[in-house]
Amino acid sequence: MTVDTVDAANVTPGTEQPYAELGLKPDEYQRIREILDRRPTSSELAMYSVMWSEHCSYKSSKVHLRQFGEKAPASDALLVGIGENAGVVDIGDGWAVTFKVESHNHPSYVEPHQGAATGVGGIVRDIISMGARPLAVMDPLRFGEPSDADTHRVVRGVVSGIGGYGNCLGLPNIGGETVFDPCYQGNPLVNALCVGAMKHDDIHLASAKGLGNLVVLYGARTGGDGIGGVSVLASETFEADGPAKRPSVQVGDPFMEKLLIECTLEVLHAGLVEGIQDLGGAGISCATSELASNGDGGMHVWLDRVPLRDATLSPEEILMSESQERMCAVVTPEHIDGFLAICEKWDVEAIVIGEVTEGGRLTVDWNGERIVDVPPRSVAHDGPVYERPLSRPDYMDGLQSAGTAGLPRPEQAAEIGNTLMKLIGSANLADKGWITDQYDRYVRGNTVLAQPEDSGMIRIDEVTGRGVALATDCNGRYAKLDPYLGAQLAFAEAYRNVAVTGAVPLAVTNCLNFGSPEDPGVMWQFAEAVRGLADGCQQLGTPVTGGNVSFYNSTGNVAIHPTPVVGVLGVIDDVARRTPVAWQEDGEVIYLLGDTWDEFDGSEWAHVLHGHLGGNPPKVDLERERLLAEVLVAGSRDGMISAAHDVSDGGVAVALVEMALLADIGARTWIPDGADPFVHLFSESAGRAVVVLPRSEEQRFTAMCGARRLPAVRIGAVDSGLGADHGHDGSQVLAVDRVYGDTVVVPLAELRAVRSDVLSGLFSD
Amino acid sequence: MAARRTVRLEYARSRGHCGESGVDVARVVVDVMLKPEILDPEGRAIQGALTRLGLDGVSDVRQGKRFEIALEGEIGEERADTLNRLAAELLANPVIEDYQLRVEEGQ
Amino acid sequence: MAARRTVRLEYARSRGHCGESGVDVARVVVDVMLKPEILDPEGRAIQGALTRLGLDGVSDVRQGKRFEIALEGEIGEERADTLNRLAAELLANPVIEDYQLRVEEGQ
Amino acid sequence: MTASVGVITFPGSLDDSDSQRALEAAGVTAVSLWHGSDSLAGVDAVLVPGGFSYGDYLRCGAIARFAPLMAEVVAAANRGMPVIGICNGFQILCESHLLPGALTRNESLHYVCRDQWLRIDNSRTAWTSDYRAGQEILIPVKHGEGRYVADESTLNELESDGRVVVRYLGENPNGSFRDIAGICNEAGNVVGLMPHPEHAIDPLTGAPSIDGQGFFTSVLTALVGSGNMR
Ligand SMILES: Nc1ncnc2c1ncn2[C@@H]1O[C@H](COP(=O)(O)OP(=O)(O)O)[C@@H](O)[C@H]1O
Ligand SMILES: [Mg+2]
Repeated sequence: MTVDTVDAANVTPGTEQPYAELGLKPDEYQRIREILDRRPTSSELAMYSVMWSEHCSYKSSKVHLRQFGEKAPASDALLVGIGENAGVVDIGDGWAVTFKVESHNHPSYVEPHQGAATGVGGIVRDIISMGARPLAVMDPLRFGEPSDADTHRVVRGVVSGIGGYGNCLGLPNIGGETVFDPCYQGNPLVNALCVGAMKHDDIHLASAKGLGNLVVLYGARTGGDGIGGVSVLASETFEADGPAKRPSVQVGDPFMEKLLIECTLEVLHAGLVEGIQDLGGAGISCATSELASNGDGGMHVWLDRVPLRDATLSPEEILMSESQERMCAVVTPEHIDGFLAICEKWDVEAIVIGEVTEGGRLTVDWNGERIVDVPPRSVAHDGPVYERPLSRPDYMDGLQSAGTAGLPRPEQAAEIGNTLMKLIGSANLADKGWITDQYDRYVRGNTVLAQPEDSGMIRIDEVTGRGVALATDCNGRYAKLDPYLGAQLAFAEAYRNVAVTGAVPLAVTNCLNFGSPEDPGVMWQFAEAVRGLADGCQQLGTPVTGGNVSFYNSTGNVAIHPTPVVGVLGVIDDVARRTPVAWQEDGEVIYLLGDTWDEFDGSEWAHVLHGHLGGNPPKVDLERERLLAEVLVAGSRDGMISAAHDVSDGGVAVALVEMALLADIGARTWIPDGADPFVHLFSESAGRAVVVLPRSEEQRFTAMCGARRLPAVRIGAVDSGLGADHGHDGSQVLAVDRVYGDTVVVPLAELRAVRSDVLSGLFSD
Repeated sequence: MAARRTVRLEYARSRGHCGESGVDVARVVVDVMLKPEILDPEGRAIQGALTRLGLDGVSDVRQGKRFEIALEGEIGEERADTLNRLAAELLANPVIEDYQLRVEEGQ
Repeated sequence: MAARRTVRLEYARSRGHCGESGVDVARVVVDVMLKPEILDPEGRAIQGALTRLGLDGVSDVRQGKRFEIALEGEIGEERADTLNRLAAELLANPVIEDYQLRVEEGQ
Repeated sequence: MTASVGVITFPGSLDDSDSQRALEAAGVTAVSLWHGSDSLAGVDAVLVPGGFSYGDYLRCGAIARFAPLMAEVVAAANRGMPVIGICNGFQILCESHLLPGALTRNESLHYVCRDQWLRIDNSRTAWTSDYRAGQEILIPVKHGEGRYVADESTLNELESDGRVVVRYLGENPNGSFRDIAGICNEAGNVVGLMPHPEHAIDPLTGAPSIDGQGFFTSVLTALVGSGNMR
């Protein structure tokens, strides 16, 4: 094998290089030549091309993402902000929590099982590399049309991949999202979130400091997987017809990852590590250049020492390989034996591949020849930054003016009943049990709330009961109608879902899934969404701690709905006080908090009943969201609330059905005075929740709402004895009175039957 | 280990034999293995176990799947085509796997 | 389908061949199938799918495992014994599975 | 007086710390044991926890069975030491031939995690004496390969000797023969079951019941009662 060396590059300046094939633009290639003052070697070209790809360099998004820092609200909770592998927040009692969500969209379309599995693997390593023990995962998912054969393939593979990997790691799955919409047909979204915790002292950062310290590569061997994955997979749109560009698929090894978790935590706790970094996109190129540029600036690597799975790999390929389940650590010479011994205990292969040097260069040798000699910052941080053109698409005016006002609405009780059944039997509102029953939610013994609750909640401190709650949300239809408001609505919903459980919202992560940044319309959507989220977070005092951007989610030139998935983390000082979705017992009273407007544009009703998308999304009132959250948290803290559920897709009707089914106890509800039955039941106005109180707390609670000027209206009471009154002897029913002068009565068994088998009917073999 | 390629069923060779029942019963065997360049974590774990348990000189282990399909009647050209198609679409995932089809004689 | 029996490696037949590297490399193949009396839900699901997707006359499908073990050096009597033992103890669970060992020539 | 129960950690064990928490909550001293050790560290009983030892590669429990410590466990079990295997632990005990039969892929072909009603059919084992025979309990199952199979004569023998310890009620989650969720050896000191009693000891976390506690209090009763302790 002949390798291209620095010496060769100096004497053959005119050699033609395949920079375009590697995804670099002519001016980018020119910049590399200027930085190096010569042509790059082929290994250097490989490094720059992966590190300057959209996926690694955020070159199109950087100028917008800055707002998250600039508008960040002052928060004492933020211990580590944007820029590290994951943000870290202080939750009290000496605990720090780190969480992040990442996309693995394109790989999950090519090979759904492995794509989703390695998505979980990657985000878990981000959390480990902060020094935290991973504690739970979540999986926000978007798929195409449910009845499409290819959706069948993707759903089954993705769910088995997420379950197979997460279950094997021993991480409970505590929530996620499952959304179907034809816009995701060729571009499913597979986002994965991981949350971990550590004591404050255990926070570790990715930097290589200390002259003479050693760089250790440990974990799986390096193979040919995902070579070019970063630049090809993440930077180019998939052609519907061409398998030609399919790069080799990465296969996950969850068992190796479990060993990596235990081994890494053991070396960290033994105090044997100076700096640590996971190997994700761009593999060794990324880990070495980032460690060096965040540290003292110099590093030397003997690349031929890297243990290989495939002996024929070239140095360029080794630098670019995205083989999974690998980590890199910086260790002092005194600690190296201890470090290697712990790796051996866990049967994890580890080898010193480099050392920290002075001089500010990253140098790489291959069998004694110098193949890389670069300033590491230029690779890791000084990539190109684009201010891509953006413009509000022409179709927006037409889209926003085509609202739902003209769509026929139900006008009698029977039609209301049918509408409800159609909604809860649709794939988006149906029971998600077929998916979530494939995930372990119990492992580790600290899961307090998991699906189908509004948030996942885990206990962090077993003595004090302190814990965190997490929810992710995004309604892509709203974001399509108005990306600024859509992002705020996603944020508001996740914020509300956390507060509903009794936790105080504290910090935000996001995964911004969009079409091509080279399309000015998409770029406009992106800029609007980022601005909306940054403004929202600023207003509610919850900093964005990190996130991920996934571009090029388009087929041909048709992009997905903009889908800015927002994750909110909240803290609760005693998880025993959590508020569940299910009401508890007879006689409890049911209240609706917040204002209901006639808001159906972009709603689930318009989507399911009419296949309609147009108009303007529901109003956003973030002050109202804050007030609602305060009331929900106070209600939980003072023991007033026995259950609560946020109102979102499908409105109050769907919220009531979900509460009743989880409780398996019926209720009598009614349309409040002056309200239109259809609007009351199905509108998707934001800033609302259904709360359930014991009668003894009713006065205290309504007084609190009154004092704070939060509208609270009684809409029902829990009642297990209603069945007999309505000819359903012995069974639980949900009744809604005053529906156009009638009562709608549905047995819970019927509601359950309509929702429970929808997904299994579609996707079980 | 030698590189493995996908091998399809050739019609001429795909004839069943006479089962005990008197009806022709062919046994089609489909071996599906991960492509050589794809990581096989199970194979790796098994390689470790074999070595620990006393087998020397194991340089590689790959784990794959074996399907045995009992087919009644003679395998005509059409069924051979169907088999080839289904091996690629259902039994194997050509993105990551190679496969070999053959009719097993005797037994 | 014909009943399957466990087949062990006979020493006389178990010789490697000369790999490209010049070292003898043998490829030992171990096929492991659930015993005929044990329900194979995967096989059953695949049988259903094959039939739905247009293959006629499928009377049974069984799914098993195939291991390919690359062994360096010649397989002496001792290693053949070890292989037979490990097939029975590790690679297959004789409570539910039958297995066949063989050395694959060529390639 | 208290008893100590060793909980083994294999590479890939997951429910080891949960099992320790459950034992401690029942008043038992939990001791961590490392798979690579060859000493049981003087414990009075052993719990083989759930998880994916060696990734469940090859077959669940097939590789873990050869861990050095398992040789000690087998010897101690044959001398009468109480041993329980939960989920992956049950699979390991079957692979080790301490218990008959095998656990195979769920009939649904999917991993299943849900709260499951069970019936205690044998309350005379070291691990179930605090239950009533016939008692119905709610405990999570979570596994992809929990379908218990054995040949007819083994199944008949298990039934006639009363060695089926727990059975699934309602929908069988995995297609197990005769709804078997757990069995014991002839002497009743070795028990294996697929459901997870360690995830049903606190209604705040895990199943909405504390029905799993009995497994951990039973062994304390058995050990203290028999004086079988150091
Ligand atoms: N893919 C998934 N993985 C895990 N949990 C999921 C998944 N999809 C949905 N869920 C859970 O199902 C429940 C209902 O989901 P959803 O209707 O999206 O809730 P909401 O509208 O309140 O955000 C939530 O608890 C959510 O976490
Ligand atoms: Mg919710």
